[in-house]
Amino acid sequence: MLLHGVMGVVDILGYYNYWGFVILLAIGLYGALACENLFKKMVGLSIFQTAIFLLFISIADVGTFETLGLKSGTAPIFWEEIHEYRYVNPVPHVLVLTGIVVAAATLAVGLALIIRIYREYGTLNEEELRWEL
Amino acid sequence: MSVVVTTVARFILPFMQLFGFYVLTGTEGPGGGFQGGVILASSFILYAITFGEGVDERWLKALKSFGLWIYAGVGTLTVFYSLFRAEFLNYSATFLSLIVPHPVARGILIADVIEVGIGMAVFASFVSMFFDVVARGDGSG
Amino acid sequence: MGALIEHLPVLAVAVSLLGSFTVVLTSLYTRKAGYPLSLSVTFIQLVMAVAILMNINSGGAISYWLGGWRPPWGIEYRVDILGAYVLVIVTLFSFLATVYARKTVEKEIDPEKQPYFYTLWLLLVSGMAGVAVTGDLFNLFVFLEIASLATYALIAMAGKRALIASFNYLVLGAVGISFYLLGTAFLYAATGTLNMLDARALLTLIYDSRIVQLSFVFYFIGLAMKMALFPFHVWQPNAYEHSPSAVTVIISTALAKVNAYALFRLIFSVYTVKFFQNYGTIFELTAIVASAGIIAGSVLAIMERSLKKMLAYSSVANVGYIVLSFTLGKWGVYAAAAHLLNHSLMKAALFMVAGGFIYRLGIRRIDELEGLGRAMPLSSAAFAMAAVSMIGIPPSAGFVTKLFILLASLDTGRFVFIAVMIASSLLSLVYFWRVIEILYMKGHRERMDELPASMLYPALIMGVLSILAGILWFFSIDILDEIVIALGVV
Amino acid sequence: MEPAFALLVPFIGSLLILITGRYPDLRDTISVITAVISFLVILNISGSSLNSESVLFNIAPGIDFAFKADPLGLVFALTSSSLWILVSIYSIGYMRTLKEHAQTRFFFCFAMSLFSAFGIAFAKNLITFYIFYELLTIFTYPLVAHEESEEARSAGRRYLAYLIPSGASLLAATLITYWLTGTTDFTPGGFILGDPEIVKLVFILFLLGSAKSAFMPLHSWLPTAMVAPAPVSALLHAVAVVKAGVFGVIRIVYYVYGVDLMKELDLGVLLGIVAAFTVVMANILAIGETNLKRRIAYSTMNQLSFIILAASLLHPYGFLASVMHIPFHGYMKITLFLCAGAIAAIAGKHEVHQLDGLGKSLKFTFGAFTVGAIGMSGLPPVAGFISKWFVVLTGNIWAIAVILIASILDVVYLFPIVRNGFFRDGGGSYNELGGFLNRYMIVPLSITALFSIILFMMPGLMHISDLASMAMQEVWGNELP
Repeated sequence: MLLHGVMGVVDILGYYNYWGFVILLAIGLYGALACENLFKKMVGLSIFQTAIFLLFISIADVGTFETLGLKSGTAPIFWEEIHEYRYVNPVPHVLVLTGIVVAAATLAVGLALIIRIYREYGTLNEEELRWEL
Repeated sequence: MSVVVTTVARFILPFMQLFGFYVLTGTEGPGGGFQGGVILASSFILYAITFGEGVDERWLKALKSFGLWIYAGVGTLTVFYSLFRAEFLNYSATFLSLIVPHPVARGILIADVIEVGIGMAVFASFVSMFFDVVARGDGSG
Repeated sequence: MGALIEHLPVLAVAVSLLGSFTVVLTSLYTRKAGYPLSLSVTFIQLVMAVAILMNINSGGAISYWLGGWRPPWGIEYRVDILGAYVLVIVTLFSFLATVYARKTVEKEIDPEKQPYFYTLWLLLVSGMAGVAVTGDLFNLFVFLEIASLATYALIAMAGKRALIASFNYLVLGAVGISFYLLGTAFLYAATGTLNMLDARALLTLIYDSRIVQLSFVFYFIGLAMKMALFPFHVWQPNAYEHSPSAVTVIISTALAKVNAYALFRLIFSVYTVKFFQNYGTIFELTAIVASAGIIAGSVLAIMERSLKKMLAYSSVANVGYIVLSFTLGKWGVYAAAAHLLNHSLMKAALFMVAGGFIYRLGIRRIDELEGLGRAMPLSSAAFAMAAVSMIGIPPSAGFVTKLFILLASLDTGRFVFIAVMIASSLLSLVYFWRVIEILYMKGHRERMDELPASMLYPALIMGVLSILAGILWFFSIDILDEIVIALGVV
Repeated sequence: MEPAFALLVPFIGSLLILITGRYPDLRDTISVITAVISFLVILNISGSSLNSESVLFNIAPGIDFAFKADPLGLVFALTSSSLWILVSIYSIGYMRTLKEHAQTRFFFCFAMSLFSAFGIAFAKNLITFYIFYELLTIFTYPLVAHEESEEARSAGRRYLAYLIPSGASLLAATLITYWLTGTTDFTPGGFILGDPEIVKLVFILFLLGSAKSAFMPLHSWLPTAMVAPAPVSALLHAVAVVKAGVFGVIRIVYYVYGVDLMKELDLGVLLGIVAAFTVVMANILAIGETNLKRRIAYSTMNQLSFIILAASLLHPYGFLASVMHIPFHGYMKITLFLCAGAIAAIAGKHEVHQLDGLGKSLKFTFGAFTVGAIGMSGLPPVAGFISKWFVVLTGNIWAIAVILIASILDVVYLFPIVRNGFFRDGGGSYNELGGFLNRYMIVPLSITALFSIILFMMPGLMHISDLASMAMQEVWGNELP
């Protein structure tokens, strides 16, 4: 029973990168939607997107959790262990690369807007700006 | 700028650019157009900060669009050059078949050309972004 | 391979991409090249799209391996009848919006920035065209993002309040697209593929998997944010209100439809109807959300005083129609596919005329429109025709949708949606008739110049078509039949 | 000739009116010519190509967009088209005398309303019927709100607020019918079948969908719509709109439900009670009304419900009465409205108490009014007597009682106008045939009054009685008593 509990904790801890993903996702979503400062919104958005990239990287690691789950795949992409092929799927990495570029572009557009909004209104507070609409 | 900065910059700039150009053609090595472009842009920005020289906006514009033109243009060219036998972005099927006979090698060569194009666009974008945000204090961004 | 027609899907995207870079190049020498270039590029795209549609009518789908890489590893562009149909919608309305754009851009955009306007414009068009042709889930994300980023910048070009509207749109749009990405991640984790066709085949085995179900929920939330389905619509009215007139036209017609199409594609080509039969709760929820959106959008439209915002709320309701139709079986697909076009027709005319009133008179509020019915008869006629169509008076385009949705809810035995549809059409009567009444039956103005021809005729053609489409649909119902067959919904 | 031609003519005509809007003379000529041609086409159809069909396209499996010139529809179409000629001549005089604005819109919408009315008459199935039913609502709205005053706008709003939801109800009923039976084609003797409860519910929906026939309690749009110009009131209340409503009721009772089903489900009784209530109540309200046009409007409600009442008896003679009363009432009521319009245009009088002594100078107008009043009360020698006599022939004691009460009340509120007009003093004197334009008004109203009498003597005019009895044979087959 105790062993079961310990193994459970280990199992849960073994998914640390997924926990990271969930926490970052929540923080980022909260920041993007609830922060009043526009700049903080952009920061939140970036965290949110990063969380998703983390998820992509995590799922790229195929077949890790059959054993203990604490090891993560590293380059080289293929290698042979005792009786299984372990590898890291390269496709999600490619996707993340593209995703980063897209996220950077979004961030750039967002920051450009923030600069112009600040020049126009002299504030970045959402509540104050809402009255302008 | 202080002497330290100018000296260091003078020392480091060639290396940055060399590294940038190396990274730029990343088909068979580390890097790629985006990374190379960013490194080159940062070297240019360093130069601009240190020596306080600006750049003609028109050049950046031309570089930006021309770089992207290379990217999409070559892709389209593959289609037309092969008389609609090869797909968009199918580099191995491009021209130069007389110079580089092996299709895979040809693909790699063209991919490098594309990387250069992307690098140009990224370089120009980052530099112009820098000048937009920093150099021009008043205008409308 | 070997024929030009095979390459058209990718060329339709590439041509506007190249065009957009060319506009930047030409801007070094002249500021005037943007408009003719955009016009010719969008026209070429329209021709290509029509050619694709004609070709597909006779045989299957065009599958195009980008760079020669075999799917499911490479990116596949796959244009079936639905994709071709949406591509035609996108290019048609892009073309019309471009025709319309000239005068408004000259007036609303800083001359220095006009080349950039057209650059972004063409980028937006190529993003939308890309969504219509792609057969790859991640590629769809990229194209959606290209289109969205261009849109944010285009909206912001109007300056002032548009900046805030654009920023709000950016935050919600980026969160939405990230949810889409999240859905892709879950789907990828479950199936290990990004190709739609491949995913469809692999999913058949794991419909019960929680990961798959969750991935659909994320997809749905993400796309609902992008297309301003009811609880996520908050960005939309302000974005429509403050953006340049031409941008309002293109995003309300083409872009909104592209987002709806993405969901359409996911539901029917990736997850398929069988998935929803196994997992009916999500369909029920979707239908409830959509119905709530239909009613709420209409009510908000009634409360609105600004013309463009009122039309924006009406769009919220109409997106609800489309999403509701997804859940209603075979006739629902008829309704959804028809409404993709019908709503664009009507909204194009309405927003073009609304933009025209701003252009000519600077009027934004509904109660200032008094007497314009006789002062500008043709523009007002375009507006009135489209408005009547929105209400769903037969034999207009709006009626066709209404009829299909009603048939669908009868067919699936869900009578509550009959009540929803009828309530919504009565509510739309209230808010559209208010405008018509003020235009024609109130106040008096001297006769004044009509809008410039490049603004008037697109609006007028769309207005007439939104009435005629109701009849024309029944002659060209083959397309809808083929879409239903291609999607395998029986 | 196919029935589609009958629709094509007013459609093209209305487009021509729109195009030639800048040249009023040309426009008005086209308007009259269109009316004449439509009438000739429809007369031709009724003579030579009865029951011909034109199928345009398919809407959904089992639903075509199609027209059929059956006897019942032809009666309605003939009534509308023949009266349209007179009304269009009349409206030229009326609109020009009062120098009304937006005349092009007026004539355009007028022609489109008639187009819709023909569509309703010739619709082969419920969907086609519904489409034109809604079109009629839309195209009559600009006519109702024509004056563009606050009162007119509010009348227009009320008009739509009653008729569009009613149209939605009709659509719902139509689609449920389609769902139940897989078809919506009108069939003599009915085609609907299914669970009695649902069928009853659908009948209620259909009834709500017939708000155009202005039965109580869905009547209040009709009196307020009286702010419209007199030709519009004439068109609305004698020809197109309300007749479309009662025509729809007859269609639904005899061509969707059928006599047997109506009897089985006791729906005839329901319909009869609603109609009888309206017949009496409308007349009582009319007595209290002081505005001439509104008083006539209440009389319209009464007569329409008389048609419904006759139809609800589910008796061949009742059917005949209701069908024949469509043209008869059309001619009589249009006479009254045209008279009211002429009085307004020539003398500028709108209220009942202002009419004292006007009959002395407006001889033709008041003469025609007298004919109309006699017809309304169901007295010979005007056509209204025939339809009332048919109802008496059915032998239904309740219906006869209602009609008697209604006729007495008709006399009470219409004849004082005649008496005061001819025999009291005051009112001033006007030159009835003075202006050129006045004759445009006086001639049509005299003709309609004349025809109201002629129809009494020759009900076979324009094939009306033949068509009505053909429709009766269609519905009852060989079981005629």
